[in-house]
Amino acid sequence: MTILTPILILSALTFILGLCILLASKKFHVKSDPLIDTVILMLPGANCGACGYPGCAQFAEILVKTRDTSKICPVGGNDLSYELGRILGIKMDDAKPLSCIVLCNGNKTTTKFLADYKGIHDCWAVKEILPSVKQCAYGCVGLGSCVEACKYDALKIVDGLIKVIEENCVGCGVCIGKCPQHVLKLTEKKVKKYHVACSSVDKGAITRKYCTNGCIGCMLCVKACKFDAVKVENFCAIIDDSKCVNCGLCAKVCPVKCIHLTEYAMASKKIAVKKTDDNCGGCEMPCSVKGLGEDGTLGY
Amino acid sequence: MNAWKEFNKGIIKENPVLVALLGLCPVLAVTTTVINGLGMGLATTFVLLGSNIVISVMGKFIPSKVRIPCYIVIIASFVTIVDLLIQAFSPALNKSLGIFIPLIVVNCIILGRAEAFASRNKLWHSILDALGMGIGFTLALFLLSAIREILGSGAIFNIAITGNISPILIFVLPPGAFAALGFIIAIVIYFTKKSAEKNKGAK
Amino acid sequence: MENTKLIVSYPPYTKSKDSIEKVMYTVVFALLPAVVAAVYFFGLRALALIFVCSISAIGFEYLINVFRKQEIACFDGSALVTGILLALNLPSNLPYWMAVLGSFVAIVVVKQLFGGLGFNVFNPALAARVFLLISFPVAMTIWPIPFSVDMQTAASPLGILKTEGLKAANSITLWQAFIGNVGGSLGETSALALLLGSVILFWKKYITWIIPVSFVGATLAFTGIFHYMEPLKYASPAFHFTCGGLLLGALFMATDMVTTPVSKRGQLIFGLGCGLLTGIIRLFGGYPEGVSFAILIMNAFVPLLDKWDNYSNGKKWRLTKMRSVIVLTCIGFFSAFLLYMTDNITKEPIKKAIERVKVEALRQIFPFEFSDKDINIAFDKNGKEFFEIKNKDNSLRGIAVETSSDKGYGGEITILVAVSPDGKVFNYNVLSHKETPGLGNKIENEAFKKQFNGKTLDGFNWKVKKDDGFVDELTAATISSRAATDAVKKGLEVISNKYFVENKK
Amino acid sequence: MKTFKCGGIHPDENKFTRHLSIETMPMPKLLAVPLIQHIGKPAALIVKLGEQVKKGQCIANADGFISASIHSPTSGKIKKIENHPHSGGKFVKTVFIESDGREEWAEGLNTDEIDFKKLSLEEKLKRIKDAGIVGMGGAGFPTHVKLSPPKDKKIDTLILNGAECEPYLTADHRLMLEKTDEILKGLSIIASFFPDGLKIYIGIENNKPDAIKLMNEKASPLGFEVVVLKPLYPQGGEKQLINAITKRTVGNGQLPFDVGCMVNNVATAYAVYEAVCKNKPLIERVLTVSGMAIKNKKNIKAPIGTMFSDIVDYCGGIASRTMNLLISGGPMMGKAQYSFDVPVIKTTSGILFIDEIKLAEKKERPCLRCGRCEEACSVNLKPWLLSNLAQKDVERTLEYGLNQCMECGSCAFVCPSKRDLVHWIKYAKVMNANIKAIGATERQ
Repeated sequence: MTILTPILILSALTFILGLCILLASKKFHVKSDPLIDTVILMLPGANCGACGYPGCAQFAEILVKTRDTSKICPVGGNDLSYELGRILGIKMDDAKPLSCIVLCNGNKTTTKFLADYKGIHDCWAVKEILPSVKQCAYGCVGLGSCVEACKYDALKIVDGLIKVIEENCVGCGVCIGKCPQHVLKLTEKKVKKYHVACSSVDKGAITRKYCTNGCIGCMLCVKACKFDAVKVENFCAIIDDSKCVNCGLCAKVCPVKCIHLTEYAMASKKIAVKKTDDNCGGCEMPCSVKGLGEDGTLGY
Repeated sequence: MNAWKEFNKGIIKENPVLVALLGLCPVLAVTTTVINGLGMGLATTFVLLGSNIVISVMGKFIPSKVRIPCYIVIIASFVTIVDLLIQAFSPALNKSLGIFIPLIVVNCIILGRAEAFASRNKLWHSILDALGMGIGFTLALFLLSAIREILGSGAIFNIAITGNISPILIFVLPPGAFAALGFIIAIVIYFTKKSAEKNKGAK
Repeated sequence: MENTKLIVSYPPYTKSKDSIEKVMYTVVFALLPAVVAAVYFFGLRALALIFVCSISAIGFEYLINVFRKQEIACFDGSALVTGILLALNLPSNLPYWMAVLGSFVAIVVVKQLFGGLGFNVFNPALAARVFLLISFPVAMTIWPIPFSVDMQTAASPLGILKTEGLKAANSITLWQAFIGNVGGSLGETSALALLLGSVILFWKKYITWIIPVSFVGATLAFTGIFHYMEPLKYASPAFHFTCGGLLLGALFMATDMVTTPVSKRGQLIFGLGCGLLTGIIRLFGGYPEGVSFAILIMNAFVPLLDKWDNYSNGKKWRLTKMRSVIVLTCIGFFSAFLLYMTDNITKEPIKKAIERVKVEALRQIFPFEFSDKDINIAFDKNGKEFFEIKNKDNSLRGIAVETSSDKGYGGEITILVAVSPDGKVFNYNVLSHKETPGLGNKIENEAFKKQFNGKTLDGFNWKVKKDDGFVDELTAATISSRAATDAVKKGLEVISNKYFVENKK
Repeated sequence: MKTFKCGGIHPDENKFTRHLSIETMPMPKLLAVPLIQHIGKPAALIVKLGEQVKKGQCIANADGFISASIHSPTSGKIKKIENHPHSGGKFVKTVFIESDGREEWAEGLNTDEIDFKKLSLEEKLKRIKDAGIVGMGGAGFPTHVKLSPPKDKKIDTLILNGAECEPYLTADHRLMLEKTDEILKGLSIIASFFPDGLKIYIGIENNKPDAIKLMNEKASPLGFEVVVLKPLYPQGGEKQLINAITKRTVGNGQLPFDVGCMVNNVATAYAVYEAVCKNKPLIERVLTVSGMAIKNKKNIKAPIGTMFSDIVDYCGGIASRTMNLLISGGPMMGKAQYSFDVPVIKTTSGILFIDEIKLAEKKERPCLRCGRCEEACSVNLKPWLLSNLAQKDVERTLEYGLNQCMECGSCAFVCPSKRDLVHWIKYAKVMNANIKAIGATERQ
């Protein structure tokens, strides 16, 4: 009979405790919308603020409450929006993933260094004693204040100049504010993308003195572009993303090779482009030949 | 076959002690000699296996509100079984392990695996996971106790090997345990990071 | 002009000639007297040990620099200082492999793992010594005697103090200990060499004077207090000053810049803390030498001390502002000292006074006269005190005993009961009571006391009338009366057990 | 000998040029006059390209309350106006004037001396403002703003700063020896702006005994008291000088007139004299050319806008080929330059040519927490803590008195690990200013 007592005790104990749990779970029930938690779990959680909200939690809350299809998490990009849409039962707009570009190409070969700088390796610190480490006072100083700020290690210093690693860059824009020279810019992530790698506002003659491929404001690219996507403001060319179709003509005509092409195959396939009848010569084959998608997007 | 992956992850990639840092109190306290370490490891593996089997079988019936008490009761019963077995068959081990056998009940690995894995996966995977985790745990215990015994008391399996060189006593004492465990974990992290970088680079 | 390559950095451009190398090699220079003393007392083995420690320290630092791909900084002197300090902490007959292991722990584990020079929390040499002390308790606590050829060993003065007590430790004359002619680790023994070496460091301001002074001061004060309290049990502060690692710790270990607070106020607290802990460990702790543990414990507090001082919004604090704390501690110290002295002086007279009171009480309760000589104090099995009054022919005229009862209204009542040799109560006298004045204190009146006269233990029912006993209780003070009766009864019982039972046997 | 209460360091003085008298430099061909040579907003240009200007003619007016007007140092043609390197380290709009050699003064300027007592206060202040006088000690704060403190602040002490504690520099020392009367007149002009019953001191460091003797003879009859100061860097700082002479401490965020004091540099007093008595604008200044790497060291009076390259030619050229440090100002608070075509401006107190061998492999070593920088700091800060916080959590540096730091460089001087303490503190100031600016824009 000695087996009976432990069984009795154990089952009595578990019975009573079970009752207590039941009571407790009824009394302390917390109403919380499980949907918000699931959305938070899906978001990248970097709290980078690229979506305009201080953190992923607030973004999730507002997204669930307002079910506003225009809310986009650039870091997550299209596939995250697609997932969110499926859960919230709405069709999210296309998230235009962004990525960062450097408006300067002044590395060791193309520009001369001003002086032998011996101090703190930080762009802001240099600006206190020198216009810049390089002779061009407007270009990238190249000491990596932005590299430290980037959480996705998408920026790297390559012989004195910042280089963007397209795969890692999620377009959160934290690095933009960290650059004293404001040479970093967020643009749409495209398969092919052209940008002017210079931000020197000096006259051409002066720019050529300290940088071999700085923009000298010769306006050739403005004339060459058929979609008037390029314009020159105080001696420096600027490409307007919305109009540019990446035909690459401006890059061909630029005498100082200052317009750079960044290729990124992984970008989303849908690229909007206006059909043009004549062959602009930018990409290798005329538009009419290439299989244009029904919504007028290039097929590659 | 991802079954092999289930088994394998417990040993190195997600070793409960060296990577997930679970169940550290028995690891630190018991590993003064290799025999203790192995004894503890096997006892825990047995309990882990048993509880994983029962929980994965009954996974559906246990209502989520009372799942933790149920798991604890199941685990506790297995622990008492192990305790009785050890008392019966190797009293010496029982004396040296002492309080740490009943303490297996609150060992985080068992409840962790039960909660995170067994209650959600099929029986076969739970068994593999339990075995993997158990062996990983025993491996860690063996490693730590080997170091502590060789350095601390100059012996292995209680047979003296270092002759007249006086052993480094600190490894038998708690500070030595913490230091040794710390070093092992550091080395594991160093290699996992390196291999991660290698295949990330390769990709 | 263009060919000159101008270097641009932020002002200032002239810098003082001070550098890490200069600081560290000056410390090494300051350690030389101690090294010479060690070699003088312990022979060439000491020099070999110092050499082994230094070389392995520098070697390990070099390996770490190579492994971490840093630029080689192992010759900046900090590794050398750690090596020498570690060696000075070891007994001269320590096996070489243990010394190398100690250097490994000091440089690799305690210093480099925490981030290298400037980031380590614990003093590397000291932490390594504690590691060795715990790992090899035997090898680290037998100290060869100076000038002994065949490495005869004996315990250090502090070791003797801890194990055999003060008498054995006093055999070492203070002057011998001061010079260094006494067992101990290489650097600990000769206090003179250490003081000599530290003069250059104070002069060049490489160490602050606050930590050594407050450290040694606190230790001496702490041990001094206990020495005054029981000179037999605790060694004198001078002994503590010359023996053991106090000076080596205070002058070279506790003043290591990296592991001590930066601000003056932090340093003062650090020093006092170290001193206190050393005192506590030396007098009451398990290990004979407390300096190493004290400094390591205080090292752990350094970030806190810094944070506390920084938090005062960077206001530079001068010693005067700490006046309030210093004044308070001084007052505490002196009042304690004063109290102690007065207690010391008045201890004897108080004892005599108590005796006199007791004798007075005895006179009151015994009907017959007797002189002081007749009183004889006897003790029973469990140490209870009995006052026996003897006749000329040494026969017993009366016995008195002090008993108490805690059933009193206000608390405990202690009385002195006088009984005749044949067990009859003469009288009793209340020594102390807390009964309510005017009611309970009537138990001291003759009228109430007379009732007990002539009563014996077994002849009467020792209770108050209310509980049908023979004692008629005081009105409205029944509890006090009961307590008094109970006390007298207890006295009778004790006396009867001692005297009458033995007689009956 | 008096000195300030806590901190201070003893750099070796290297005052090689203390015995050389001031030489006036010939007018160079091309002058580059930057539009910002003072604290405050840059001056607004009022001349056009190619215009003919006369010597002393105002080419840029003060723009706003805290600003100073700029004058042409010579007569000639405006050759070009463009961004040009500036000794402060930034590109600044600079007016290039090609001198025609006639040195023809604009009318009404450079009159012979008149008695300043006859002029009214407004007249004197207007002349100082029009002459573009700024503090010549190194800060460059417009003097006319300084001479009109807020009404509620009562000034009871005026101090003439002749301390010149920076190593190498001897310009003030020579000025005190050679222009003593003019300086004292300038000082009494400044004193006339404040109610009488004003205590006036002249603080001179003990390493200039001849200046002290001369000043004593000339100043005591006028009622000015000469105070001998202990040669301790940074004795010349405003807060330190006030503390040394009047034992008052200028607290956190306070200005000298909060404690009733006014400090002016010796050169400023001389410039005030020339502006008020001779109606001469500030178009030239005395500066020391020194350092091991220059052929012959000199004290020269050079026109504002002279290029360093012209001064190098005038002083005999570079002595050593391995010269790697060109400093505008003193070695403690001056700024290293990266090119020789940088102009002299109103606040350039010296040009140093140094051949520092060890500077090439200067590397920052870990902080030993030795606490020497804390002892050296004369405003009770903790430089080691500020520089650590600047790297980790910039905003918390404000709590530990970041804005009290005047970057005198004492901490970086004494640091055995040669850490860039002052640079990190300046970095912290800049980042905090950014954070505040971003905060402000967000609030709008």
